[in-house]
Amino acid sequence: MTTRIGVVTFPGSLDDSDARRAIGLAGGDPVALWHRDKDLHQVDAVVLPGGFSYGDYLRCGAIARFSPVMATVIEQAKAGMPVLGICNGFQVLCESHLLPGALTRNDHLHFVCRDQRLRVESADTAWTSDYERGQEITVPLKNGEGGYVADERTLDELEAEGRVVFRYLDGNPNGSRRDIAGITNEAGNVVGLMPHPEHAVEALTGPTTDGLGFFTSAVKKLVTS
Amino acid sequence: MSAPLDTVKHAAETPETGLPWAELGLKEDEYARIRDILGRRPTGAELAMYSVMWSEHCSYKSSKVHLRQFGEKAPTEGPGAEAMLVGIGEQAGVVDVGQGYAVTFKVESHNHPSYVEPYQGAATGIGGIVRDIIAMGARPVAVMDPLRFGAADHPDTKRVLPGVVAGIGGYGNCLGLPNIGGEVVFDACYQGNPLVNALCVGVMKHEDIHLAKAAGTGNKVILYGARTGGDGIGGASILASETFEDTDGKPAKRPAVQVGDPFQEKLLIECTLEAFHAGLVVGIQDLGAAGLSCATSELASNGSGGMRVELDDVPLRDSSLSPEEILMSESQERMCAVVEPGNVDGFLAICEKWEVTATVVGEVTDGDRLEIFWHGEKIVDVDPKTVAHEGPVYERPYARPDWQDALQADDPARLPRPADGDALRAAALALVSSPNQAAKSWVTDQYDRYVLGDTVLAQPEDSGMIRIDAGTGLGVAVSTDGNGRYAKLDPYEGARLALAESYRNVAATGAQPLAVTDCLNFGSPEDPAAMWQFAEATRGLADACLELGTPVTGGNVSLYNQTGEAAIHPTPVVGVLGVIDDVARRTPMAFREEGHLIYLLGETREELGGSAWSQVAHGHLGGRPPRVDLERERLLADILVSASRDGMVDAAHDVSDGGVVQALAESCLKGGKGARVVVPDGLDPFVFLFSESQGRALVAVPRSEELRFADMCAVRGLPAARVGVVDGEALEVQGQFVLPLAELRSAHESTLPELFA
Amino acid sequence: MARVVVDVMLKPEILDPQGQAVQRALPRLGFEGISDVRQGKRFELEVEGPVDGSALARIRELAETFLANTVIEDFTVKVRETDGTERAVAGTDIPSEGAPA
Amino acid sequence: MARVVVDVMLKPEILDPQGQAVQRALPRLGFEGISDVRQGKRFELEVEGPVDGSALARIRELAETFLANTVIEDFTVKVRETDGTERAVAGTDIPSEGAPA
Ligand SMILES: Nc1ncnc2c1ncn2[C@@H]1O[C@H](COP(=O)(O)OP(=O)(O)O)[C@@H](O)[C@H]1O
Ligand SMILES: [Mg+2]
Repeated sequence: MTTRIGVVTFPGSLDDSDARRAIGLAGGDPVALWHRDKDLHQVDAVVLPGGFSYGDYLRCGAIARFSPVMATVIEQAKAGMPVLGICNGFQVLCESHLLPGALTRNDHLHFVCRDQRLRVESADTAWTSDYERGQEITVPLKNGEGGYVADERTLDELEAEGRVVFRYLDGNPNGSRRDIAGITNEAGNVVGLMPHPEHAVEALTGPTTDGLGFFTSAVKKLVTS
Repeated sequence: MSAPLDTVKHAAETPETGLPWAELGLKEDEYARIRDILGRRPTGAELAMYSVMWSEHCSYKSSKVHLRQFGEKAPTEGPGAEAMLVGIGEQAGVVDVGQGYAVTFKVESHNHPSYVEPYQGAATGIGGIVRDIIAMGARPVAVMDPLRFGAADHPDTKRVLPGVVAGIGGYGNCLGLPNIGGEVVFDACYQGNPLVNALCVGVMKHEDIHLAKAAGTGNKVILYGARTGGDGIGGASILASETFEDTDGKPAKRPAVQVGDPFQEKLLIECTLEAFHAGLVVGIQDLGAAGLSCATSELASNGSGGMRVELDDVPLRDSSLSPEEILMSESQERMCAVVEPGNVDGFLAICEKWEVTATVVGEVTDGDRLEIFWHGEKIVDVDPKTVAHEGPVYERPYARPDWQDALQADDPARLPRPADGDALRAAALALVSSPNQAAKSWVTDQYDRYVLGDTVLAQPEDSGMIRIDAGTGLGVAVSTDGNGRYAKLDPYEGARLALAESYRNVAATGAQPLAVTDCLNFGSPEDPAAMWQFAEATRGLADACLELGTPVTGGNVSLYNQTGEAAIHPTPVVGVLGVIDDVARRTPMAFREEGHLIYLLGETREELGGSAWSQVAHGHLGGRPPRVDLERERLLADILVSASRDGMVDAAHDVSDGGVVQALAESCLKGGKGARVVVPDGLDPFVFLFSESQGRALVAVPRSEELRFADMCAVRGLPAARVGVVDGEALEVQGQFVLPLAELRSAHESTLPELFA
Repeated sequence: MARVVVDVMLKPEILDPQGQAVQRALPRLGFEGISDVRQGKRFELEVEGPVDGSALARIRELAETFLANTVIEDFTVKVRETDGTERAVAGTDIPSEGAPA
Repeated sequence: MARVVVDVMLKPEILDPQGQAVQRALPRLGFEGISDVRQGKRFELEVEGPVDGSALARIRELAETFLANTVIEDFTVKVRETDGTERAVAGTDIPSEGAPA
């Protein structure tokens, strides 16, 4: 049986179809989930995709957090289901308090779209087991509010517990504290990051295919577990 | 409003009541014609409708007689002619790209609003063109933004440019449409009149093409999307028909600027396409300039019957709006659909799913009148054709300006030129770092180019390219180009040059050029000189489209880009759409492999009129623009497309403003590879590097393909000179200068950040 | 050091998508009884020296030319009193139903 | 109908790039004497019914759970008096040096 990975569509989600395509390319079975539907339709994992949920007018992710589907996602994430939040999805995870900290306006105040080099700092999560710790990958980054902030104690804790999963290389693109591009929760099943691995899964349309590892990690883990 | 309602009956009874037709931008004879058409004075609501629909912006009254050439001279044979599915006249033209797919694309201007409120003006420009594309039944898949600003170092440019760029990004990114190209041009002539043009590309299956019409008595008219508010009232007529500059100390007519809501528009896209695919829609129309006036009169006049609208049912954001204001409001993110009665519930359910407000506001009637009611009283009773299609048509007087000869006589041959290698090196650096030739990544990095996952080429490339079928690799390429400096020297040739460059850019990426959209940005049509420029450019573009076999499928005219006497350069912006069977065969512009041979295709003559060099080195504009040879352009394009299909070239880059040295620098920097170049025998090094002769491109050919490629060029009669090799860490012009890539890169890439960051 | 506050709000006739997004979310969050929401910007300026008429005039000019785009936005300049109250300063645009200017 | 205002500002320890951008632009515009600028959000809520203790408590909750992200932001709830003055309501977080809570 193939692994079923759900991708939530909120009004204003933009990279949902790309996330489904990436899951398919990784050998998984992508399942579209709708924000108003509490039912996760027996998926084994969930991706919260990029975009501008509900326009992101108040704060990125602030409104999506209160959608019916998120009630179930939060419950399941706490029970150990792998959840990946990409960009807006990361913001939703922080707003939902599944991950600590918050994402703030880029320090240069501009939306930035570029090919971003990252270092994989942890291969011990549900979404990064196909990478090596220390591996360098390049995937697109595109956001206006991607600066990760948390208080010093939280940052120290994240570092000490190996929960910083990705760090920016070649210059910090948004003022993120300690160059943090992505983090995980204590259990390692919930991962959020600003860059977009789902846009680096085909040589023709992405800068690399380095992003595929996220999805193959989840597919393999779920098959073997 | 305390005055009694101005009903049709009341208007008939009070023929002598004066109406503010002049304030609404109508001329005396236009008002007289309205009275003639109606056989009585118009009601306030009717006057509102006629005034917005008969404005320059909506009626094309000054440009119509010239635009006809695009139809009259439309090519009747060739791939472009065969591909036309829907021509000029609809919201956007539609082109067959094979495999059952059709593509629609169109460019529009949002110039004046972007000067007044750069962020919102530009944002709503994107919003408007995207709605045109959805209204055709197509899914929008990409946007582009040809932009022109005043001098790069002028303080007002610092206000306008960052706002415009943030607005285009803010709206387009939030809609989830990749930005795949555009232009950023600086010239003092655009001070006070920046040009913000926006292009959208949409894709659909042939069977999904929808036209805006309201056929079928009893069908319901549904208004959906944002609620109607007081924004942009009168904007259409006042913005487009007269400048809003202070005149003689009278207070400026400050147009109300609209604020865009891209999230609402994203919902509109999804819900419109879902309704189309469910087969629930008879006709559809976006609400743009002139709002409901435009949508109802166009839908009704394109259909067979009449229409009855209950204005009380329009959902309002501001309950104090008068019926005239509701008819004129330009609130964004609204659409109008005509739906059979049996499908209304289904349509409303889809709107509910996407949380889009939708309301039945009227129905299609038999007969041929558009009747609009307010509080039960009839306030509009018109033949919709007279509103939508039978507006005034002007044969504006035009005359070649008396300065044109002197301008053309001022040949750049008199300008001092770099005399040795060091001076050429300095001139090259000055060129690639000048605002117009510098890297535009400070702008384009603010745009999402990855969203939707089908972007094969985006900036900086000769054209943007989108995959439309992941299975077969079918794709389209689009480029937009225009050169106001060339057009100023010769508007006829300038328009042909814009087409030639855009066509060449599409072919350079390996796509077969098929069709054209254009945005004609000019000064005041009431000035015979500006009108002459317009007439010449339109004639030039129509002639060139016929010669190249690429029909104009639609576009936009923006006049009155003028402050006082000072008009912008005549600026026809041309967008060319091409098709490529398999995007895996695309040709990017980067030099990627050491050892590949660099060929210059085409002929280099001494042509420096209107050139980037003359602007950068001397602030000069004079002489004649480069010669256009469209037969040669077609041959070059054929070779570039064949070379891509047969895998003979690894890189291609068109040579245009800035000449060969600019093209070399861009291909080197994109690939991070140097080049060693030799000046061909018999050519002056300066002319070789800086001339802007047309019909040329640089290609990088793998050694294994050299024979085959050179043979192909020779057999088909295209001059092809081997001018160098991809190699090393510098751009070296042998015997002249060496420019290390690092130095070249910092010159090319630091200019815009230094000006605007 | 004194604090002057400049509030910038979209003019009442201009669409406020941000405020609307908040308002639309309220029922979902179980909040009733709020009939309208408008969202704007708040600038807190620390002024060196006395906040006298000339300082306020300069801040008003700053608000008018830079902090707000008066084509679409209204602004109010306020002085923050020591008790935390903020009092609009005469002569600044007051959005909609505000205090006498 | 009464108006309640919720001001949301980044906590003092969080970098405020927007405020900084404004501050950096001031000298260029010829403005001196402003030592700090912070930019935040202002929400104007039209409340149906009386603005009593329970209404304010609900708005406070709304601010805390929704309008502000208290990981990075502070908020103040204010009632707008008929004279246009805005008075902070006891019990709401007061950014930095504000009135007694
Ligand atoms: N405003 C813009 N938006 C998006 N892309 C742009 C914009 N301006 C320039 N570009 C892109 O930057 C690249 C270089 O621009 P330009 O030199 O004008 O190209 P060309 O001369 O081939 O038309 C092109 O890929 C162009 O599409
Ligand atoms: Mg070019």
